[in-house]
Amino acid sequence: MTPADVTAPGPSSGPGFAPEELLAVTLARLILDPTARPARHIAVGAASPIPAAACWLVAKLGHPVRLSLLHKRSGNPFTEGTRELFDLTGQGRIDLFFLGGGQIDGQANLNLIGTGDWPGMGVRFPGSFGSAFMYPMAHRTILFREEHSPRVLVQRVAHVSAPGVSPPGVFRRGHAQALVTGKCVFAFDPVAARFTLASLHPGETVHSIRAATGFDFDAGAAPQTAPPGDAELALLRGPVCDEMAETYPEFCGRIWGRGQAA
Amino acid sequence: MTPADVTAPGPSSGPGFAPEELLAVTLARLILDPTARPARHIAVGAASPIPAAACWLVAKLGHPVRLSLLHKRSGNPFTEGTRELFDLTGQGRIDLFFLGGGQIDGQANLNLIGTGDWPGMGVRFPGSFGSAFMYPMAHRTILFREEHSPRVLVQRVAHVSAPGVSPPGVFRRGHAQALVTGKCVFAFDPVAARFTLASLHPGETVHSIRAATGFDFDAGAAPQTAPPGDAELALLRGPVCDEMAETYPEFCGRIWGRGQAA
Amino acid sequence: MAKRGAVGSAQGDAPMTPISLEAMAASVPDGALLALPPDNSLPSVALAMALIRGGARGLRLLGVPVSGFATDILIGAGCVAEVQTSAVSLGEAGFAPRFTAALKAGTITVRDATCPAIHTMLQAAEKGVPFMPLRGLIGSDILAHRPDWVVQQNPFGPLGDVIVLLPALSPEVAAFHAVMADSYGNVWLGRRRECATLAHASQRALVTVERVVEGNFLEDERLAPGTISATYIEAVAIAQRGARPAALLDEYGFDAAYVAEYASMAKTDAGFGEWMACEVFGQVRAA
Amino acid sequence: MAKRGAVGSAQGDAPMTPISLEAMAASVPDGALLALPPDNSLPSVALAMALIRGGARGLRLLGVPVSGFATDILIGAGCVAEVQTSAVSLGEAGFAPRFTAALKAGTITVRDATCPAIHTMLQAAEKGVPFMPLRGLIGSDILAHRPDWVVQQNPFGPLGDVIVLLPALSPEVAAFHAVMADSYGNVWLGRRRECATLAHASQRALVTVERVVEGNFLEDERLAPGTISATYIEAVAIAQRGARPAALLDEYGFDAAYVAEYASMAKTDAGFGEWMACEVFGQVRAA
Repeated sequence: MTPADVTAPGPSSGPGFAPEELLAVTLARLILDPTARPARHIAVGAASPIPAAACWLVAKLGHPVRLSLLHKRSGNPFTEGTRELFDLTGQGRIDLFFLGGGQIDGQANLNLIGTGDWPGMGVRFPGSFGSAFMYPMAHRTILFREEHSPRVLVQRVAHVSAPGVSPPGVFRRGHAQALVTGKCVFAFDPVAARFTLASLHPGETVHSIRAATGFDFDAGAAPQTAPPGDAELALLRGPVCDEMAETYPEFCGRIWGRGQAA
Repeated sequence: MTPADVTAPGPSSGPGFAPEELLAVTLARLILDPTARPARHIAVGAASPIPAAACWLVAKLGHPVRLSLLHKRSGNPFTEGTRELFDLTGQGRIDLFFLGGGQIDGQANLNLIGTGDWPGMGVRFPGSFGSAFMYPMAHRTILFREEHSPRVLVQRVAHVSAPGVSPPGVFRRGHAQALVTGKCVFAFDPVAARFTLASLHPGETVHSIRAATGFDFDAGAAPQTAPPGDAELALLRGPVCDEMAETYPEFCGRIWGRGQAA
Repeated sequence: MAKRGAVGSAQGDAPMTPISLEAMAASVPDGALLALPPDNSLPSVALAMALIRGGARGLRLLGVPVSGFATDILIGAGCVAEVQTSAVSLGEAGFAPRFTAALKAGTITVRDATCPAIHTMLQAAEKGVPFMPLRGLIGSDILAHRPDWVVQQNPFGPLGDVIVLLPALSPEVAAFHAVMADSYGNVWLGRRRECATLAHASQRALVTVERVVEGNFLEDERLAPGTISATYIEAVAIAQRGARPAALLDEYGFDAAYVAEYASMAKTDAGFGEWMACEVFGQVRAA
Repeated sequence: MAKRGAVGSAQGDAPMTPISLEAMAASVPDGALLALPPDNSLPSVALAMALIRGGARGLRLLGVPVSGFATDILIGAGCVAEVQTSAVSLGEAGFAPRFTAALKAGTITVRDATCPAIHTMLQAAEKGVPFMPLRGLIGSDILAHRPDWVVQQNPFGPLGDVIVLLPALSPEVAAFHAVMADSYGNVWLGRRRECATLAHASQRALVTVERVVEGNFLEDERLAPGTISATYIEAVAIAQRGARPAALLDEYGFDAAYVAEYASMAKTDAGFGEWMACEVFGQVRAA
C-alpha cells in the first residue's frame, strides 16, 4: 500500500504533520511531564487510537513503560478476566489512564450517560464503563476528546458519570492532569477545580477557544502547542504504526496509509 | 501384594470386618440419612481416609454425589486455587463436610488450637484450618474422631476453633449432624446444644461410653451400630479401594492389603 | 436432559450429555435475570438468537460488565424488560441502536452501573457474602440512582473515610460461549475468567460450546487453569461458531463487517425486522 | 538486577533476566512480612533454604492459608519472629516440630487465623479495598484474639445479622515456586491461583522456577489462563526442583520419605541442627 495522498503529511502539504500526529505527540509529552508521577504502567481503553499511539511513542522513545492495551485484538494483557484492570487500579499499580466523555465540564466532571432526564432520555451515550472507579483510583488521568465544541465542553454536565474532584476525606488517588482536544490543551487544578488554557493548537486563539468552549477557564499567555519533532514523527510513522496496525487498521490506514496487511 | 494377615478381616477372624470398615459404613449411612438434606456435593479434607471411603461407598452404591477430595494426589478438583472450597461453601453448594478436633465438647464445639493458655501453650494442635468458616457454612457436618477418650471428648474445650452452635440472628447454615468415634455414634441436637447416644459399636455399653466420655450426654435405648452388609464390604474392598489407593496408599495397604501399585 | 450442576457425580462416573440449543433456550423462564458477557468476552450469540426464536419475554439482562450485540438483538426482538449494565455499545460500529430506541420509547428500564461495581457484586455472590466494598463511585450520579448501594464509614479508616458497599448479585441464569466441554461437563474458556466468576455467582450457568471432547480437563494441568468445573454448569449445548459475530479467543475473529451491517439496518424498526427475519429466523431476505 | 514489577516494559521490549537464588534471598529484608504457600501449593523451599543460608532474621511469616515444611525449617533456623497462619503441619508426617518447640519456648509469636480469612484479607488487598466481609467466624476464639478483625451489623441484613470485616493484608514479600517463566518475566503456575492472588496482593513477588523458556505466555491462549503477568513479579530465579520435598503439579511428586525423616530428626534441637547442616548447608552428615 502507498500512503493515502489526501491525508498523508509531507513537507509541501501544510504543517508537515497530521492533526492526529500533533495530538499523539502532545499526549506523549504530557505522559512524560517531569513534574508528574512517573507513568510506569499505563492502561488504554476502548477505541482510543491516538492515546495508544502516544503510549507507543513513549515506549519507542526508550522510556520504561508497561502498556495494558485493553482492546488488543490478539490476546490481552490480563489473565484474571476483565476485573483485573480494576483490581490493578485498586492496587495503585495503574499510573495513568485516559478518559473522555460525551460531555466534560469546567470542573472536569465526565458524563458518559447522556442528556435529558436520567438515564439519558435526551441523547443517550453508551454508558459510564469503569469511569466512576478509574478516574479517582488511577494516579493520574489525561482527558482526551477530539471534538472541541460547546456541545461537548459544557458549563455543567447533565449527569456525572465520574466526578472531577471529590469531597475532603473521600479516598481519591488522582485527578485529571489535563484535557487535550482538537483545538488546545487545558491543564486542570484539582484544588481550584478549574481548567487553565495551557497551549493552543495551530490556528487557534484564546478567543476561538472561548467561542468553542461551554465552560469558563483561566487563560494566561498560552503558547502554541509545540509541533512534533522529526524524531517523533519518524517513530510514529514507523515502529508505532507497526505496533498499532493489527488493533487499529482503520486508523493506521487513514493517517499513515497502512492497513493490517502492511 | 497380599493382604496383611494381622488386620485383614475374614469369616474366621472375629466380626468379619475391620473397625475401619464399620466406621466407613456408619458414616455412609449418616450421609444417606433420608431425614437430612440430600448430600449432593461433599468435600473431604486433609488426611481423612475413613470419611473418604464412606463418600466413595455412597458413590459406588449408585447415589448421585459429587466428591471434592482436597488431598487427591494427582490434580485437585479446583481451578480457582485453595479459596474455591471456601467460596463453594459460602455459595451454599457444599452439602456436607467432615470435621474433627483435638478436643470436642458436649456442645459440639471444636478445638484445633491446643490446650493451656492461648495459643496452645499446653499441647499445641496444628491450628484451626478452615473450621471456623466451614462448620457454620456447610449445610451439615459430620464430626469424626476415632479416638474416644476423656482427653478428646471433653466437658468444655480449652479454646473454640469453631462453635457448635451460634447465637440467634447470626447467619449459620448448618450444624453437626452426628459425632462418630471408635466406640459409638452420637446424634447432635443444635437447639438443645447436646449430644444423644445414637448407637454403640460392638463391645460397647452405655456405661463404657460414659466412662470414656468427658462430656455429659443423653442416652436412651441405644442400639448396636448396624454392621456392614456384604454388598457394602464388597464395594469397600473392591471399587472403593481402587479409587483410594493413589491418595491413601498407607491406609489401603493396612486395611485391605493394597498399596498404590495394586 | 440437562445435567444439574449440583447433582453431578463423583469424578469419572457420570458422562455429560449436551442438550439442544433450543432446549437450552426454553429452559430460561420469562422474566429471568439473565447475565451476558459482552462482545469481547465470549457471548453466546447463538443462545440469544435461540431465545428470540423461542419467544422469550420480560428478560432482565445483566451486562458483565457491559453489553453488546447479543443484548441489542434481544431488546430489538422484544424479549427484554430491563437492562442493568455499565455501557451498551457495538464497539467500532457505534451506539447500540435497538437499546437506544427502546430506552427512548420507554419499553425497557435501564439501570446504570459501572464496570468494577458489577464485578464486585458478582464476586460477593461468588464468595457467599452479602456485600463487598468498592472504592471510587462517590460523587457519581450512578450512585445517586442506586438506592440499593450503601455508603458507609470505612471502619478501618479515619472518620469521614466513606466507602460504597455493594450488595451480592446472583443472576438466575448466566449464559456464555466457550471453546469446549469435556466428557464430564467441565468447560474450558481460557483466560476469560469473568465468565468463571459469573458461573460461580449464578444459580444456573448455561454454556454453548464449539465442541465436546473426550477426557477430563481437571486432570490435565495444562487445561485445568482455564476450566470451569462442571459443579457450576447446569447444561451444555453445542453451537458451532456460537459467539459470532463476536470473536472466540484464537478460534475465530470478530466479524466487524457483520456488526457494521447490523448497526446500519437496525437503525429503524423495519430494518431490524428485516435483519431478524433473515439472520435469526433464516428467512430469505427480500430482494 | 531484579526486574521491578512496576517498571516493566511495553510488550515485547524488555527481556527478563533471572537473578541468582542467593541474590533473591538477600533482597528480603530482616523483619519482612513474608507470605509463603504450604506444601500442596508451590512453596519455594529452595528460597527458604537460601534465606537460612543468608542468615535472615526476624521474618514475619504468613501462611497462605496454612504453613508447612518451609515455615518449619525457617523457624528452626532462627529466622522467624512471628507466624500468622491457619495451621502449621507436615501433613502425613504430623505436627511441625520446630514450630511447636518455638511456640513453647516463646521465641516466636503465633497469630492464629482460619483459611478463608487469610484468603479474604489477601483478596481485599488484591482489590484495593480496605476490608472485605466474611461469614462464619463468630463464636470462634480466633476472632476473640484478633482485635484487628471487626464485627459489624450487615447493612443489607435484618437487625442482629452481624458479620466479620477483615482488613486488607498486603505482604511486603510473597515467595513461591512455579513451573516456568518466559522471556518477559511472566510466570506459569497452572491452577494454583492462590499464588496469583498472593502476587497481586503483595508489594514484591519473588518467584523461583524450574526453567525459563522462550516466548510470551500471555500471547498463548493455552498458557495464559495459568500465567501471572510480569506486572506483578519483581524477580525470577531458577531453582531446579525448587519445591522439593513438596510436589510441583505433574512435574514431580511429594517426597514423603524426606519429610518423614525431617520430622523425626527435627524433634530435637540437635537433630534439627544436624539435618540443617547436611541438607541446607551441604555439610557431610556426621557418621
